[in-house]
Amino acid sequence: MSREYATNDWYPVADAARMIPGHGFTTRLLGEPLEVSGSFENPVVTARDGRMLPVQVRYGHVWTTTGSAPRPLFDIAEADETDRTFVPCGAVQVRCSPLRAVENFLDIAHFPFVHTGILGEEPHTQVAPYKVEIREDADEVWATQIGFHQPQAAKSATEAIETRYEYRVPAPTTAVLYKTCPPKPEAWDVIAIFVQPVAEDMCIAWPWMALYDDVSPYADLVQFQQEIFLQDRSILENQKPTLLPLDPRMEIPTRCDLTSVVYRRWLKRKGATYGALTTAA
Amino acid sequence: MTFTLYNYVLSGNCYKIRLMAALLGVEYETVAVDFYPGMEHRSPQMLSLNPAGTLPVLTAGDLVLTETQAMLTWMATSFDTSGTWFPAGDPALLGVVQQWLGFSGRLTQSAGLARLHSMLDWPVDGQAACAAAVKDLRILERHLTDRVLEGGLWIAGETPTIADVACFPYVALSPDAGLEHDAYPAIRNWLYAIRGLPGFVAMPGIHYRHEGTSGTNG
Amino acid sequence: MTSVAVGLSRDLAAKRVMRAEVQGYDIAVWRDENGGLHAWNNRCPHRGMRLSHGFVRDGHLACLYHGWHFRKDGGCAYIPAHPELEPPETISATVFSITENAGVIWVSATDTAKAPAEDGEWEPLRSLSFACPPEKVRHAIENTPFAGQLPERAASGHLTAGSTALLVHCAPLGDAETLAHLLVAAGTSLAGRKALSRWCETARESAEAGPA
Amino acid sequence: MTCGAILTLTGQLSAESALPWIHHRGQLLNLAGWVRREDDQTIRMALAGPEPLIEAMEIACSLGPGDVLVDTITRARHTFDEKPDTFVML
Repeated sequence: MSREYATNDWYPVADAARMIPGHGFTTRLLGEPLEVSGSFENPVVTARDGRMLPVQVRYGHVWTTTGSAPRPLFDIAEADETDRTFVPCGAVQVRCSPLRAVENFLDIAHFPFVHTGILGEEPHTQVAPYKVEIREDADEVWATQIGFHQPQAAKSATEAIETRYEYRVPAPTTAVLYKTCPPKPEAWDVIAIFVQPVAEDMCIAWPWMALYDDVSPYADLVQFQQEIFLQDRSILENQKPTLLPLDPRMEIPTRCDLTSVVYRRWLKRKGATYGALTTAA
Repeated sequence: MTFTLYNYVLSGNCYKIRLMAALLGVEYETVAVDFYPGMEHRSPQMLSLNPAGTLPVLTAGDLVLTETQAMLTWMATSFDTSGTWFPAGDPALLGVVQQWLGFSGRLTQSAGLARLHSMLDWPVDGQAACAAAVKDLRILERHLTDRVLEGGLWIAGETPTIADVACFPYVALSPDAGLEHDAYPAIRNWLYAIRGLPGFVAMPGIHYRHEGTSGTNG
Repeated sequence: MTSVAVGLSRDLAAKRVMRAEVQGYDIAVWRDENGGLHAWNNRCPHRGMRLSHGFVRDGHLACLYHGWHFRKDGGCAYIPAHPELEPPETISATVFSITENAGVIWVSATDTAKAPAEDGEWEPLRSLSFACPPEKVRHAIENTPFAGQLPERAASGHLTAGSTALLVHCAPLGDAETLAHLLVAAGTSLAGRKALSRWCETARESAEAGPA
Repeated sequence: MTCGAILTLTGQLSAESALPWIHHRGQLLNLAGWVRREDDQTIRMALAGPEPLIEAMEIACSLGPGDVLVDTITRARHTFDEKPDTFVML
């Protein structure tokens, strides 16, 4: 593992709108405790040694970094489109590597078995070929031209549709999904998972959405996403080994696992190995 | 529509009502309540409906129910034409059913809290909740083992009752808190039997059996 | 003795899967529709998901994550994401040796599984978990009076207390737990079985109460 | 004649683990053909087998063992004069 690479990324540590002055709390990042306090306008994150860490509020969350030369936080342009509904979905703790949480988010072949009746259903299990690339200019992984039969692609969906997907990995612990928006076919819904690496084998996932849906009640939108993520949680806690293997010797990836493999290759190339197993498992 | 459920999708107690309705084949309406992160169950609107600030809440006309066990009793007596889910005519059996309905409330406070702590970092003593959950799992395993020795399977009598529905969710979800079922064979077989009941619905953390090719339970 | 008791035959019906630990290995134990038993490394070779969370369909054990199906010999039979592909026989779950005798299931991760020969007729009582190592379980069981008298160990290994006979097989579960599989002499009454079940709970109290 | 594919890997491939790793993967996927090292930066293999398994080979090799770094992987058609029945390291 390399902690060093990881220290220079930004991570979510709080839901910005739920910061209450006078009610600070403790959390952990990359194995170290942090104190989060202050308010939405002025959040404060303090390291164990008393050092005040850099802070920014983006995508509904408070972000911080512990490194001395942080890379800029990635941009999600849709976050500035004011006609979207922005839905932070809280924080869910998972006993798994932060990288496994991201990898699972990039996977479609599990939909019929884990998200039965919502994101997939038998016999529609076939995964058609799609494209995955590392975009060198942006240093991001992109998977495009993905299509999948979905019984209920979104809260706003009224019938099963052939959903189109694009995945983007702008940082090792973030995945962004651009997905067919049932009520507005010319636009994409944006669903992201921001992962706070608590330790190499423990993470907190902060799902966040930027949707076009002016029909569904807000609570329905939150619960739709929570239902899906919590279906994944029991899978994530039962994958072995706990860390994400960068050598696939013990696994058998096929074409439908291409995003997973390119993601791992990208991590390996960058040395972004916090939460990864770098020796042959 | 027969009733309205104020619902939170990750709540084991709300799931009891969804499961019971599915098993009875009853249609109903839901109102999503943003329990987490929104804490909407403590909103003035929800508190005026249920001053205890808990979920679920069930309304049917002027009737407002806020205790899960009361809801299950009301549903079974209102919609179960077979009369088996709430065996009102058999005092001894009914006593056992009520006994385990009471126990299901303990499970909410033990395995339910342990799960909230592990999953959502709920501010409770996670270790104490886990220890209490182990104690409760052992109590249920003991009872279900006795039932197996008697040639039975369900918590009370020869058919499933609302006591099975009431105890099912937080036991089935205990692995969410790291409390696996490896050491509890009677519990495992009972959970599996409930997952095989006609009309069964899943929730996050509790999967369909997938044994038939139609995907869910077919 | 390299075989480990993982459960009572009664408690694993056809088409059921359970998890066990044998000699440090995490194992998925399942029974097919014909009653045949299978013990595999508890890890789908595709992406490492525990197979004990899977389901039995069409005589196969399938992984819950992506639905890969594995035949009784461990070979991969079907990959749902590539329905047209006939998977090669080289893609396989790792298979261990399993057997059952006298109502108990035995697995070995290193050898051919063997069940001990048992004297007499035995019927399943229950599997009971103890939050302490096997030695403490055995000690507590031998030192907890049943119906007023201490159990005695018969030459063939089972315990007797008066007219009651009990067979106990202990196996570690994790670092700090023991799963004890208990059987009673055939013909023991229901009241007798329940009394023995209470007695082993009392033994557990005493096993867990002692110093760690 | 049997149709198959030639895969050419380039990158930091000098590690001794590279060829045995690829050989193991080829056997795991029940592919036939051969693999050989061209130089420290190039490994080439010829594969015969079902298309999804050749794709699986390509995907696994793009990640490879921990101590190699694959930069590019290219694929060309290949015709075996005789159908190979094993996968060999040349």
